Amino acid sequence: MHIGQQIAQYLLSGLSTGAIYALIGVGFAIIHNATGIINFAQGEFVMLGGMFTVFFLTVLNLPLLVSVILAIAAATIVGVAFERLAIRPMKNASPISLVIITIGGSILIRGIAMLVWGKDTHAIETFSGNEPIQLGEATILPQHLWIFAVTTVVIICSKLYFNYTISGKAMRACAYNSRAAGLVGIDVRRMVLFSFAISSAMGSMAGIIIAPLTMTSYDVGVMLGLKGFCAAIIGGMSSGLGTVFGGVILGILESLGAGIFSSGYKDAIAFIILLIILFIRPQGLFAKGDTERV
Amino acid sequence: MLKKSSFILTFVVSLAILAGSALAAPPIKIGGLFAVTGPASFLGEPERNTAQMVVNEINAAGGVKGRKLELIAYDTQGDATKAVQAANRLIKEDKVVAIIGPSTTGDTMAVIPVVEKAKIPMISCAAGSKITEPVKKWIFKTAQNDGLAVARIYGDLKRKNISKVAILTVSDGFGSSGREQLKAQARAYGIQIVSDDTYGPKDTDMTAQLTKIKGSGAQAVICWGTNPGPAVVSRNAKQLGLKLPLYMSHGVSSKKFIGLAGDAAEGILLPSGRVIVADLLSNSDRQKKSLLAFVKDYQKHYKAEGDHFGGHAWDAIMLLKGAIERGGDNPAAIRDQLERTRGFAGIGGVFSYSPSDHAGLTKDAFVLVEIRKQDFALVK
Amino acid sequence: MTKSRSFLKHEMVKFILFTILILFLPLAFKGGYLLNVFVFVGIHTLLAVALNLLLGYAGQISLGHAAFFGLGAYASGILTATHGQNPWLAMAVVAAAVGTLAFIIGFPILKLKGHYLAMATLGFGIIVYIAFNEAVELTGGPSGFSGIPNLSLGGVSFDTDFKNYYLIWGMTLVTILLSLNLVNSRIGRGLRAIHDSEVAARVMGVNVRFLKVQIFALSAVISSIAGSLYAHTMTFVSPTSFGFNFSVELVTMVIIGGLGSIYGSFLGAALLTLLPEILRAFQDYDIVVYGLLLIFMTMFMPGGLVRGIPALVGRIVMRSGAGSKADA
Amino acid sequence: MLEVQGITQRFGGVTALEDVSFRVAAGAITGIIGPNGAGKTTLFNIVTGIYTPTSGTVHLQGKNVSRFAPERLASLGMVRTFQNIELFGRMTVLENVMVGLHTKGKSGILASSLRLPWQVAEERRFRERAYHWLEFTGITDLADHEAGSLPFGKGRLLEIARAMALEPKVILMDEPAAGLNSRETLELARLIQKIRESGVTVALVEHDMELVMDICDAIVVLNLGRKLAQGTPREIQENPEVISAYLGEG
Repeated sequence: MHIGQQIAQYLLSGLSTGAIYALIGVGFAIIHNATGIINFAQGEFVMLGGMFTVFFLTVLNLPLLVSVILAIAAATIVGVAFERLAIRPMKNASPISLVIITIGGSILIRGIAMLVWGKDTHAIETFSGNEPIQLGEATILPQHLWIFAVTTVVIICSKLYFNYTISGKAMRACAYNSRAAGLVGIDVRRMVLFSFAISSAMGSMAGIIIAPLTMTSYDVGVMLGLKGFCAAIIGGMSSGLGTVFGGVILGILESLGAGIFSSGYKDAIAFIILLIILFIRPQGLFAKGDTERV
Repeated sequence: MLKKSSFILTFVVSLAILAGSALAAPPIKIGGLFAVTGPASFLGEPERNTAQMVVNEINAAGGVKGRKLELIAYDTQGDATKAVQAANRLIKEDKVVAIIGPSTTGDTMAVIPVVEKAKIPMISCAAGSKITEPVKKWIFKTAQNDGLAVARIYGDLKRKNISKVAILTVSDGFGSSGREQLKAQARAYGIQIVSDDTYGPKDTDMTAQLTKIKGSGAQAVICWGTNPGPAVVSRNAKQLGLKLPLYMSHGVSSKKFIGLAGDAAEGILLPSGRVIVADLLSNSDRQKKSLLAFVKDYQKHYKAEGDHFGGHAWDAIMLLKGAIERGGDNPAAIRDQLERTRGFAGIGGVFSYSPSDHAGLTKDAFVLVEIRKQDFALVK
Repeated sequence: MTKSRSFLKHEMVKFILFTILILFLPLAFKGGYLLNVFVFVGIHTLLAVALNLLLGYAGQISLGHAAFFGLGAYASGILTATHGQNPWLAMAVVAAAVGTLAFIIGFPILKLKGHYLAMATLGFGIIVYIAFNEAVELTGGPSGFSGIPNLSLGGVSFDTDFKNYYLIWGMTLVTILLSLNLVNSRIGRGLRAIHDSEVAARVMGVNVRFLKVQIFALSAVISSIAGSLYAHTMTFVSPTSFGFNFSVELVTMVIIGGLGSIYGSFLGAALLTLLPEILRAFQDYDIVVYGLLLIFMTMFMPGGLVRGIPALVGRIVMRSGAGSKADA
Repeated sequence: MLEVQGITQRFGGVTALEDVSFRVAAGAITGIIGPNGAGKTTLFNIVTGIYTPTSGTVHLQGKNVSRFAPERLASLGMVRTFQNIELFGRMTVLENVMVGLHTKGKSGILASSLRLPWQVAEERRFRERAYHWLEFTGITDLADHEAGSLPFGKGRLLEIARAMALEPKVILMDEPAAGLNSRETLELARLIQKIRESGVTVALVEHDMELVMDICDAIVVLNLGRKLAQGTPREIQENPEVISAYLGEG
């Protein structure tokens, strides 16, 4: 196996992990853009998606499609409940308090999942078999195609939503200036709730489509959440292509780092790149500069 | 408080009468330190469950020399600071006569100074060989040294005339100890490590490492980790069409691994304690009786498969029971008697401690198994 | 003018009372395990005060402070156990080195604001954590580094909880006193000004960037010293003690105790250190209780314990005192 | 004293200021007026170093200070107040003024935490100076109040006291009368005159025409990012272009 073949595989592997990070990152960006909150519990929705699917599939013996739909619904309900119970009452809280609240929320959700479902790792059958697909010099699995497809669809939908629907535009207005948005008659609280619903649904979707590859357990959310956060930051907190590029860059860096440099330090390499990006372009690679307002 | 203790008292009294003893002596307190939550919970939970189960059984059968055992177990969360605090509490507040656990090598190394100073015997359930090398007066362990598992794998490789291997270890305590042993013993078996890679405990894709291995000229791959990493590795290996023999560690020697890896598990070789192949052992095997009893009980109590991690706690409690029966319930006597344990056939192997060996096991503690048709099979 | 003077006097009285409390606290423990727990409360208070200077006063979040703590602990451990250096000398050299490192990385990091700052410090923490795990030859890797000697002074070895309690609390009390002085000085006012309005602070001639970096470095130095003390007390260190979770725990201590209150840091550190002991009663439920506590404390005691407890007491007194006026 | 030359500022495609030049004479009160959106606050932000202009220069006492950071300008004697008062809300009134004295001291982390004798002396001097400025603005009785709890009018006075504590050569005030009632505005006018009498040059952006015409020695009029006129209050009042700009705004 010569080096060219290897690099092709690294790139493809990076692309597929990157797509996962992107999907999670978009969830971060949506909540951040609508509310200014960094939701550290975002990773937990990824976990909930996978774990609910396992639960519906194996405990209730429902068919896959039904389980997936129910799992997304259940995770969304958790997301909405979290917003209503913990975020909404904190209307005038400082950003630091909100960070702590969402960290507390993530610990709580993870803890409950651990008590209810135990600490075991669970596997889900892949959606369309395990036969590797040869792509030039490299291989991927059918499940990866699902990941690419879902990520693409989600990004397109979010683009359409934010640019062409009333409520999408309203949410962007909230992001730009929530007081002004309130003054022109937008129900800001509803928009915030809505953003939590969308991003928890997205997170759970990510959790479901990756579960057949990566398996799932009560604590998968932590690392995936962090990586998604990185993707969103690199992408300049955009809910569209920026974060997708962010995720893919991160995924490829990790994969090349592990393959060519040192697998032990691959996460460190990814984070060093992240720091360098932040130092050089604090507003993210794909965002336009912004003058600070007084 | 009062209510609880009076309840225990009544309970103990009634049991004591049932058992035919005249006196209701206070229970013998044994401390437990297990990583029940946190990243090492795959060790801590079965250990705690097993320890509690065994203690209950011993008590139901009349206790040790007519006295009940009381297990006081604390969660270390796999964190050294919390382990030290919990150890202090066991020693100073609960006044236990002996401690079993902690679950991880890190936690064990952290509490050793505390336990040694307090002169309390401790039987660790962690595998790291530095726990008992050099021998520390009050410290014993039941988990098989990782080196023994490595020796099993290398022995098999040598038999098959394989000399170039790639190793892929998880970057936590379990993996780094395995990696250390894999590197240390390679020369003795004439084995060359052509690729040395690691992955993170929560990593979800190892194709990059495996691609590198594919290009490294290795003739076999040894992966050292605990669920779910090795299952991901097996699946990724299948995806990449990696046709090399794949060895795993004893960290995945339970049916759970097969469930996670699915088809990709087929043909994987691993060293394991005898517990997963208990029913396949010949009747002359000295451990068979203990193994079958443990597997059956665990299944009954926790509706789950008993694994060899739980077995470490089973062995620890049984070793303690033997020591107390022979020498009484003060810490010094327990320690002395533990050191005199010979030929105790437990779950992890046949234990024989001595003043120069507080690990007590030989290479025979491991057997090599292969996964065939979604089940374990003994490799002769 | 009189009031400001009496304010300082008031601070001094508070500090002396606190010192007396700490000095005599061990009598209440009767040599039990709580003494050991309070050794850790001391170390955590040191860390919380350090982080509070940055987070509570200057208003700059760090989700990577466990890294400085860990660097202090590991470097002290390696210098003394592997290279046989004098522990006190090692502690000072390490603190200086960690401070210098923080000073250097502080310039680019503290240019960032809000979530970006949180992300950058978090990233730094994770990089250092990975290094602890991977540099096996140096750090012993994931299963830890043992054989670190106890500190000793004039032939007295600090090898018991009792001695360590006074050693660590001695250092902590000195740090508290110095920090109290600092926050009520020109520098402290500058820091608090940055927190309230960075633009106004700059217009008033406060060199915001340099001051932030300075306080970041100071905070790192104190954390590093706490790390050295931890290493010599435990005689063992392993990476799990210095991960992301611990960084979050430190931030939680500062916030739950009370942002911008030195004594609040003690309350926060004491609560979070004692919490596992209290939560043992809940067994496996402790993680859920911990999560709930974090949420509720932030929701219902936004000012932290140091302001929340008096407010709570006040409310109860008012309720019971004059029921009709309770709504006021 | 202060000389602004050819300042142009663009945000993306929007031109906020175009080639604006004027002078602020030493010892005078100069008013900058103009309809909403004329670019007055942007101009202040550029002069005080908060924004970096696209082009143009600022000279302070003949020294080119373009692109200097605010803290550096502060040490050169330029200070400002804000339209929406930017107080340090969680600090006391006295402490707020003591921040204004920041550049007058040199105690660092070490001296402060150890309370070295000269640091203690410096603190005492700071406190005395701070009380002086509280007396100057007439809010001594509020010294120990938390700044965030002050009524708006008092907050404005505190902001001025804090700025004066720097002993600046020039003070820029961004709509000092905004949000004040007529009695407070009158007091403010007197205070501004008192500041000028103490030898400090004043430049202010203001909407309150009465106040501007009353106290200013010179006026600069901005409209749509350009300088429309410059002159004495009387000249400005009679300038047809100015009148039409204001009437046009309606």
